Amino acid sequence: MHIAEGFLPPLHAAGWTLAAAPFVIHGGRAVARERRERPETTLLLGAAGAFTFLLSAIKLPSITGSSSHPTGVGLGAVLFRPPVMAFLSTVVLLFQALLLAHGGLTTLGANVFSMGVAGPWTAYLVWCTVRRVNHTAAVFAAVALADLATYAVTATQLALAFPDPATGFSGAMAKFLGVFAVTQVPLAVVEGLLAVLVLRLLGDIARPELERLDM
Amino acid sequence: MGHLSLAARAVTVSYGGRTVLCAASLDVRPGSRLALLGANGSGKTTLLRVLSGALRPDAGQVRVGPDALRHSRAGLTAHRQQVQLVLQDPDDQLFAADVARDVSFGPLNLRLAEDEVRSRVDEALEVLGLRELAERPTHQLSFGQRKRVAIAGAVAMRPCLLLLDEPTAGLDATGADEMLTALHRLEEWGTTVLLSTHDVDFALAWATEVAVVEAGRVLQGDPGALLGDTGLLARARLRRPWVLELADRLDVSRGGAPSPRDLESLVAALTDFRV
Amino acid sequence: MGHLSLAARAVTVSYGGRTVLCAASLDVRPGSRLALLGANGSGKTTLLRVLSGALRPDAGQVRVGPDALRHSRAGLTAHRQQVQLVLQDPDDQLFAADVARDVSFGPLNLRLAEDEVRSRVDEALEVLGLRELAERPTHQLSFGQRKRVAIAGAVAMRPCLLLLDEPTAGLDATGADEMLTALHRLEEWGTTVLLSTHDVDFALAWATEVAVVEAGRVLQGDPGALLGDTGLLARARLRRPWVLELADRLDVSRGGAPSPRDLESLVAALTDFRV
Amino acid sequence: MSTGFALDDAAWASPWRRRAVGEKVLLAGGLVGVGISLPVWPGSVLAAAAALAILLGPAQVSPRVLARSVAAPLAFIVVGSLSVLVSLRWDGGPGVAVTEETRRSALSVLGHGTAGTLGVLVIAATTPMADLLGALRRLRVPDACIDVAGLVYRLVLVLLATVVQMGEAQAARLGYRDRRTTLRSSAALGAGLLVRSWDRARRLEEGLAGRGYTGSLPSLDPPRRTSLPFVATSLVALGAITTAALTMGGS
Repeated sequence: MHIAEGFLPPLHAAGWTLAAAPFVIHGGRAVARERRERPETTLLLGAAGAFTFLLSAIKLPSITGSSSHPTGVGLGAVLFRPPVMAFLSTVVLLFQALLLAHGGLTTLGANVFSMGVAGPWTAYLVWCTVRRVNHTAAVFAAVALADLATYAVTATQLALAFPDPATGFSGAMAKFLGVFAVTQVPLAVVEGLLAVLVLRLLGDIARPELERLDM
Repeated sequence: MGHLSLAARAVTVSYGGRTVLCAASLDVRPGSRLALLGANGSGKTTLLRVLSGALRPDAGQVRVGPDALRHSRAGLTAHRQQVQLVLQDPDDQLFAADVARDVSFGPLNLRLAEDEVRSRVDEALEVLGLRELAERPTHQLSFGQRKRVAIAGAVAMRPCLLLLDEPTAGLDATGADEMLTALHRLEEWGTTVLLSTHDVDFALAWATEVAVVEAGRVLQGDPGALLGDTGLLARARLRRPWVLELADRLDVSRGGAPSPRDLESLVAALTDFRV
Repeated sequence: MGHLSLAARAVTVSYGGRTVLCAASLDVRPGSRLALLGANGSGKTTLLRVLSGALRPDAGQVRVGPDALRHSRAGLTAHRQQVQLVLQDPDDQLFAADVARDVSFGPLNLRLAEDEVRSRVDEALEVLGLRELAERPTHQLSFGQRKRVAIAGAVAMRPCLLLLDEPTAGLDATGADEMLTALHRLEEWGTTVLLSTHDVDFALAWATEVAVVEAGRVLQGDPGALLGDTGLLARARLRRPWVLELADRLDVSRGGAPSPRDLESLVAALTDFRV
Repeated sequence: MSTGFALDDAAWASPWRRRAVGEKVLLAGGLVGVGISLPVWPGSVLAAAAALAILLGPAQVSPRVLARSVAAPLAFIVVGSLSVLVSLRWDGGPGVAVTEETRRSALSVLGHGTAGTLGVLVIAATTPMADLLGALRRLRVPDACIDVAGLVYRLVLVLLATVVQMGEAQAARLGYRDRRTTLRSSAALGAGLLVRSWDRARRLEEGLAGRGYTGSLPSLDPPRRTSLPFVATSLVALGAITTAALTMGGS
């Protein structure tokens, strides 16, 4: 769920940009450091970014009738870790804004915060906690909760920008959560299932690569 | 396998402002060996995708027997059980860890019973000469073997008609021979094959009928006639098959004899000629 | 460009337990046109990678002029300014969004000044006939154009010797003609070209010398002689060029005349013969 | 099979492609800034109209590409505006209402969103990604980051055809027949895509090593000169919109 260009008031857009900036800079530094230590990672990171971008182009089975696409951030965070995902998500969101007109430039910060920071960190924390109990459950929960976190943060961003005149923030939150629940809640479930299947298949066809990623 | 005739009628397709096919028509007759010829980018693959139902043309229609193909979900599901397209790059079509599992993908989607799936897989591997490779991981196979596995995946759907995009491209002599053997087996087995190629020598030797894609249109006819037509070939950016070129230069077919199709018939014609 | 001779001396390479090259030797003489022939998987690419320095052989050495190639960083840096390898799939070497940017990569790595880089890029695009495509996005080019861009990227390093892996594979007639023109320009320009191919007809027509990779070894010699040797060709899983096959079947070269290399010389020989 | 993205193709083919990135960013950024920060009437409307006129006029973007590009963001903007339009009450049982105030803010967000989206398209449809990344490099964004972004662009385009063909091949074998097979096929597509991405990266690394690759991916940007008339015209137009908005909006 990308907030379109111009949808957020300028002050809010600037605020979210500032909020996302430390994470993106941290991710960018991590990328630069990786490259100094292991030059070959530049290409692997490029591949990871391309994968994340293209994963979001795959059409998922519809449950409610409306078609949806995976966000890719949950699986990306599990595979590539949140700091790198903060950077890669910024690149992917920038490309989506300019190549597909999804999202925007002034709203890039807000979108990075929900999809590149909140989503991946949620996924990673859930993954680290639950994987000790059950691997499959951990993948499902990490990815599904990453999507729900992204959706909740986006609703919060919108509710802060457009509080309801009668009921304020809480009313607005209810509206935005309600309106986008139709697409976002089924998406979380389906993307969670998808991630489980993808990792299972990767175990069959790409074990060495997964081991390199410490999976 | 049945006797399905498939045709494109006045099909027009444009991508990003460029018209790739312009009122192109093609008839695929059951039992024929049809080679679709054209330079890279001429629209061969586009036409195959239209015939397979993967691409809906901007105008014109695809006819299956007496009926027009419907691009509804049900229409395509039915169509795909009769017509299968195999694309050029096998790596875009193989997903599973090993050969047998990959070939079983289609039959499983047909909701067949497990026994039936197994027998379909065995049968397809047999026809393509891949029996010994059934349990091998796909990434360990050679390029030519992977191409045949991709075809086996389509054959396991038991289509009447198989559309192959450049099945011999990138193969060395051994790989090309194995592919040719597989094509002959498919024919014996009752499957009609339409293939695209830019190898005019191969098309002349193999096909009973050729179709040349040129400037968005399709010209269909006898291999010897179309592939001997220097004007058409130049427009289609194809060269003349060397057998025909040589026959022409040596003035072999003066007497109205049928034009040679391969080395053997050329040698025969030249020997006749000298006697 | 200089006159560099390059050689592999008793090179052995194994991957995962399989010996791909076994005491293979090859001499690349400056100014020759050398075609390296072999079936898919025979070790052609491996030999090219050894010659380029990308792969260090398990035994044997690569000789550059009178010296042995050192696989140190400095040794390889020096070697790559003289010998450049272009891989079969252009997408394995093209990383930039447009043609000129991509070709500038090598010269920039040589730490040349910006003006010098620009003139190298222009020169390389000129030689490969890509001038009008300089600002075109890489992904919009045809396969044949991308192949030539990959070669331009190597040419911009101004090597004396260019190793091309399957430069004509996958090209249609037009693409192959453009590649051939580019090869001739490179020769005029003083670059020695060694290319690998499994197209025996093309090798016979183009090369002044051929080398056949078979069972891990390399046999080097005259194109007419090696490509006429049915025993060797069978072992190497190659077929005989059709010109030689036909000349043989028609008993053309009885009189010890040089074997024909292409359609023209075959027609000439046949015409002589009939008179 | 399309070779890329409609907007990106438009940017590569744009008559403004050889303009300096800075001047296009000034114009597009100005239009976005004016379009989202001024009162909707007439600020956003004028900015949107100017962006539309530029896109369809001198920038020669095809109306079809433009219509398709704005469809997705417009859907979000409309749904979002409708949510703003409706006010939610708790007291005395939940209920909804549309007031003058909500109508005004819904129109405002609709106008700002539309103007902003069109403004961004002015840069997106005239400037290839490579030029934008080159400009970011000149702005001292670290090389490592620009290199990765450039690779993402190239690999996306290399792998795009693969994704399309993999999906079609699965569909041909009835892989998208129902929900269950769709989920399985999508997963196979995702896994296959990751393997192909890694494979591409590994092969590219080897391919570039021979060209002197040691970790960084320098390339030479084409020389571009800033056009003063373009900059001046842009500033005058932006100034005119701002003035009009501030004077007319007051009345």
